[in-house]
Amino acid sequence: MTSKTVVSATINGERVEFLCEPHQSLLECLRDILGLTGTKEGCNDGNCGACSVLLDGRLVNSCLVLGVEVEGRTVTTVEGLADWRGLHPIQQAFIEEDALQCGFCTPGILIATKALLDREPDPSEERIRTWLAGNLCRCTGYEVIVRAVRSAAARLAQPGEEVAR
Amino acid sequence: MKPFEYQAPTSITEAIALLADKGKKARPLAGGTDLLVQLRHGLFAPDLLIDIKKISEFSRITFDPAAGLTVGAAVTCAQLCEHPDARRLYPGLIDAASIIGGSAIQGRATLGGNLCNAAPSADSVPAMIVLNATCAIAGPEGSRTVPADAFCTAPGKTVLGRDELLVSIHFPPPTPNSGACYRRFTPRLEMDIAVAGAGVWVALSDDYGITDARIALSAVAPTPLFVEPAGAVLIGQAPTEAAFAEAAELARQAASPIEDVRGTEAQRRHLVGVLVKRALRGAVSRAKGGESHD
Amino acid sequence: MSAKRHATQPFHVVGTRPPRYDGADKVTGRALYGPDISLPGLLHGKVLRSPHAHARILSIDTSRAEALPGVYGVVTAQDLPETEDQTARDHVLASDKALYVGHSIAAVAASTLHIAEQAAQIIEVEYEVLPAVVDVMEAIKDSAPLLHETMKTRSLAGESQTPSNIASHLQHVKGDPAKGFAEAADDGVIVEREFRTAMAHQGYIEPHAATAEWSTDGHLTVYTTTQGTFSIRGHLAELLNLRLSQVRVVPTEVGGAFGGKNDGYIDVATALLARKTGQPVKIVMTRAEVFLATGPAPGAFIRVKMGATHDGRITAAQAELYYEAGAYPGAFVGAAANVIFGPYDIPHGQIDGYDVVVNKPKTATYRAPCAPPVCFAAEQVIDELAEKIGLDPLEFRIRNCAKEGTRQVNGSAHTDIGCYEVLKAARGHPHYSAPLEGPHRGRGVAQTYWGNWGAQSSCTVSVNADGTVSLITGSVDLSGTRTSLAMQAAEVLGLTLEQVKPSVGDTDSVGYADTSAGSRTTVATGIAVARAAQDVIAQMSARAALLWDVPADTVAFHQGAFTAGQDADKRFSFAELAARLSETGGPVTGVGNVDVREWGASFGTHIVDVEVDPETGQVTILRYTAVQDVGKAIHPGHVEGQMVGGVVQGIGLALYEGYVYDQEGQLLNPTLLDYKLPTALDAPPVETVIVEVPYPKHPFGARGVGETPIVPPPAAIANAIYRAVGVRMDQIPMTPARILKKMGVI
Amino acid sequence: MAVVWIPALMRDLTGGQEQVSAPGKTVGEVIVALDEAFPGIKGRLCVGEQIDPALAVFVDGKIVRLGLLASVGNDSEIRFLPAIAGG
Repeated sequence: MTSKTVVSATINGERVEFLCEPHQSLLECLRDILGLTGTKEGCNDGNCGACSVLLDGRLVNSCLVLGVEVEGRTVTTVEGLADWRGLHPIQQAFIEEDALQCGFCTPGILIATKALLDREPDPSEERIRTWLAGNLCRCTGYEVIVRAVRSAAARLAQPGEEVAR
Repeated sequence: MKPFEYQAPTSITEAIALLADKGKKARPLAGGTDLLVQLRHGLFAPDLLIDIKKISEFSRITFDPAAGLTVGAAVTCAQLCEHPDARRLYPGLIDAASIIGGSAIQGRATLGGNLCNAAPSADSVPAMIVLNATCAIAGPEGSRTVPADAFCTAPGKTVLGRDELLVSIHFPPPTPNSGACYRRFTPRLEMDIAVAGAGVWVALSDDYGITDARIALSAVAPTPLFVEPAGAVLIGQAPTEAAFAEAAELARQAASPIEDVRGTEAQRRHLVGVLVKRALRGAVSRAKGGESHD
Repeated sequence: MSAKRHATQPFHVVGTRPPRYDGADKVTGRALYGPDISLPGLLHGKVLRSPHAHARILSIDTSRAEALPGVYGVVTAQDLPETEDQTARDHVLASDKALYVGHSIAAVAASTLHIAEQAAQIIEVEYEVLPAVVDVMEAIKDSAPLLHETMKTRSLAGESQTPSNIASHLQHVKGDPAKGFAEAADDGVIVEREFRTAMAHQGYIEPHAATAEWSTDGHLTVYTTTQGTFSIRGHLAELLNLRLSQVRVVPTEVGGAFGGKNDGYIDVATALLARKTGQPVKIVMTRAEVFLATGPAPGAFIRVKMGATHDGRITAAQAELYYEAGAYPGAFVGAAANVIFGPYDIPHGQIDGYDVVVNKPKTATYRAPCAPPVCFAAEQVIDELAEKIGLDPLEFRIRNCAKEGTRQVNGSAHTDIGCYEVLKAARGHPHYSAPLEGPHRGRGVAQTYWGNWGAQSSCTVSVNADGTVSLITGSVDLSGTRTSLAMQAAEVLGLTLEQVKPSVGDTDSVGYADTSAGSRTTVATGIAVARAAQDVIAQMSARAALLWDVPADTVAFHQGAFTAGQDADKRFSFAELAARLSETGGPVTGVGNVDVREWGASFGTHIVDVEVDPETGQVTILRYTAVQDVGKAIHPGHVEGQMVGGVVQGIGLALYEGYVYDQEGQLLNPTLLDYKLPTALDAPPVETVIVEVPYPKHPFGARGVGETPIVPPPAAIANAIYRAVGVRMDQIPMTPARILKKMGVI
Repeated sequence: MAVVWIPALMRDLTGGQEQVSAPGKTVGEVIVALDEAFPGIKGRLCVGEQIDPALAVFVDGKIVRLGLLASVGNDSEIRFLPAIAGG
């Protein structure tokens, strides 16, 4: 067994330090070490998107990132979306449009949606479908998800909402 | 997966030294989108992973109208696809770089990794080949360059020595009236792996005759395949469907596809013809000043 | 309550679209799924699986694994008590033979998953590799290697003389098929074709996961992601030789199931490891394990022959169905036989169905089990008949559609069905008359139905002092049934949905419920909910009578209020009376227990427009419309969700998905890269049309809706492809390579 | 008397008859009566003294759980179909 490494990073706005082995993925570290089980494992090889997180604001599959790689970096998971103001507008939109059934892919899709809307406030349906192609959903058939992303974009366009969301 | 150590050097010499340490089996880590999966499947069992992302030469994109575009081996597809000069002047490269995995993979996968993984189906390699890219390699005895079409030697094998690193990939500045395009076929529209792919670069005279052309293929040979004669036959011809068909036929003949779960031999050979023609149409329209990256 | 009356009278909750109860927890990451369970001192388990499709297990040496630091225990079939059901025992841990690649051989518990993985790799198993058979039509040959040396073919004709891979043969005959075909032969057309479909996976994104813990007095608790806590409890009790009361199964949120989480795959091994190590153990499957070692839907070989007269009457229909059960018998061939000609009035018919074992994982239910293959086959033959006769495909189906009392080939009679209504709605839909221009484009239709399972459910409704109620059932919520059940309770009790708090209990805390499957939960458990709510009203009416000092039967309950005669001051709102319970005899708890034995049916008609790229064989879906009789939509949003989700899964079966095995029985595509689920970019928008022909045996007229929509897409798309490029596809998935081959391009 | 639909693979015992009538107040009595008229029927439908678990018994369109003990009306219709649940 290799020796463990201390990793310090900013996760959902908080500075945290954790101890992990070099071969442990960021996904394992989030779920098993930090107890952030909102991020899901669906395939562990980058083909389902359930483990999507933001790494320095960039969408990545946390199963394809090593825990040790996030030293000094910032990570955002589904647990980091809601804040003192309550649910994030993207979360509100997904509930209102009923854009989920089993909900297992939902955390990854919410994070992927944030990554998209942070860069492109008003994406077309084609763009949304292309962007979310890496996030498999088996229940909904995607249509309500696309609708929810558009509705989230509209909410975020409201004055005040775009701030720090 | 066998446990391993992790190092993130900040200089090339440091990285080479770690790589050269005969005591340890080491592998460089860039985006990790192929490597980590291969480690989990036990394809390799290194003692050490060398993260090259903290080395500046590996992580930057530079463009100079006179010198061209240099893409560090650890630059992600997302970074490259967002680079304004790359989008404007190298749309053929963006065609390929923008379809390597979905949006989350794009945030990690690198051009260098796509090249060093040396998969026959690597989308970006035919684009590099037709754009006359050269690969800058660093090793204990200093550095050397290798043309992209000579980099991959077999499935998963490259010209890199065990203590050498791919530092960056260089693309010459685009010449006037030239254009490139990459087209692939996948059963799904995204998140899929090429059944076959074709990269094309053409240069046109002022009266739109083809003065030069290069064609390369993916997923139809043990390595990404440069088909020199398919490009050569176009030189001096007008960019007509008849000329495209001639080039496509030569490309079909050059292909030596395998049959596997992703495609049949006949399907792949057939697709080579279809995709070369489609890529030619795209490249010619770009050479005529058509759209940059679609 | 007559559904007809209800369906027309206004409801105050049923038919609305409230937000789902589980929404907030699911969008914040708080919802706990199988893999999210953790307990103090938790060990991680890993299963060693057979690398061979068919092999005798000569010896298993676990000593090296047990010696590895961090390993707490290893189990094999040796650790299981003898049980009557040897099949179930061998399925969870193989004893003498491994019957498919991925068959469980042993399991390890260790302090970390990585150690458990290393330990599993150093368990030494000696195999005698045997010839494997993976193709259903190879397996039925006398020369085929036998999976179960003593298994004979069972049927109502008696048992076969010699052992065979055909586990059972069923046959339905109605009328005189020969006569029917003769009629078509002299004045009509006969079409006979053969079809093949691939084994396919439910594709839920959450892998199977189970966590087991034993109390010192021998009680077992298992937290697991399952559709049926009570069936898993029975499975554990039988294989571990425990009393049912010794086993508590706690359902987690379920990250997709679609029929694939009715059976237990790792629960028993997890419990064995936990008992052996004396610590809680969790096993989570990898994606490869999910593909290799759970219960995909069977592939099939199907031969269909149908005849019709020139005036458009189907005179006879005949089918042979060969389903690959996988390693052990049990494909739902009976369901396939019910569905194949179910939507039609067939005067003369014969169906022969065969359940065939092959060296692949034991198949299980997948959303309308075994129905998509037969629909793919029969609906293409029907389409071809219509074309040869020169009738519009929907018109032909309408002329022959099943009606009230139509006797199916299996002898049973349709009652209270909406077959004609959905066909009529489809024919009248703008999509069907919309022009479809452009080359290589075509429109296809398909018709099907699925019978809702009924079975057993129970529900308890407890009244709180503030007038809210708690509703608890043992029916696992897969896609929103907490909400649809609470809506039914609120409707009966005259409450708002906010006043009803639904939850799903574990097997110690609620009455028995059959597994959440067969589109039964909203309907069958819904009936239990309505009964429990009626029980609450009866008990509270008695309390009102007590307080008013009037006979109980003079108390009426209407629109949320209890009254007695015209006396204005004899009136309690539900909340007012709830506040008086403690002074009138204490708690009121309503109970509903049902065993629903009559099955409603939900018919569906799908219309699809496709474009085929003649150079690549790629199919693009231009427009998709799904019409379905849902009886009464309790929550129309959830109904549409089931319809769209089902259609997209059906599109996956049609175009992308299928297991690919080599001759040795190795699965070539056990990843989500090569087993291709449709992505957001591949899935088209789907228009849904809800038809409501009330089902009289449900208090609000509801029918189960989840399964029907997955059935027609392969057939509808195949019919559309034919009209687009003139080739009849006889295999699913209809991959680009297969389409190009049919077109003669490659 | 109850009307019994004879499964196709058992019509060899009933001389090809698709429906036959038999007396009885329970499914069990009806089967015994059938077995007297058409020897062998009980053996095909039952395993020991139980209905074959692979079969579902329908009386007047309703699945009966009591098996042989399930009561049968004067003009009931009895059918034997493969047992099926759902996905």
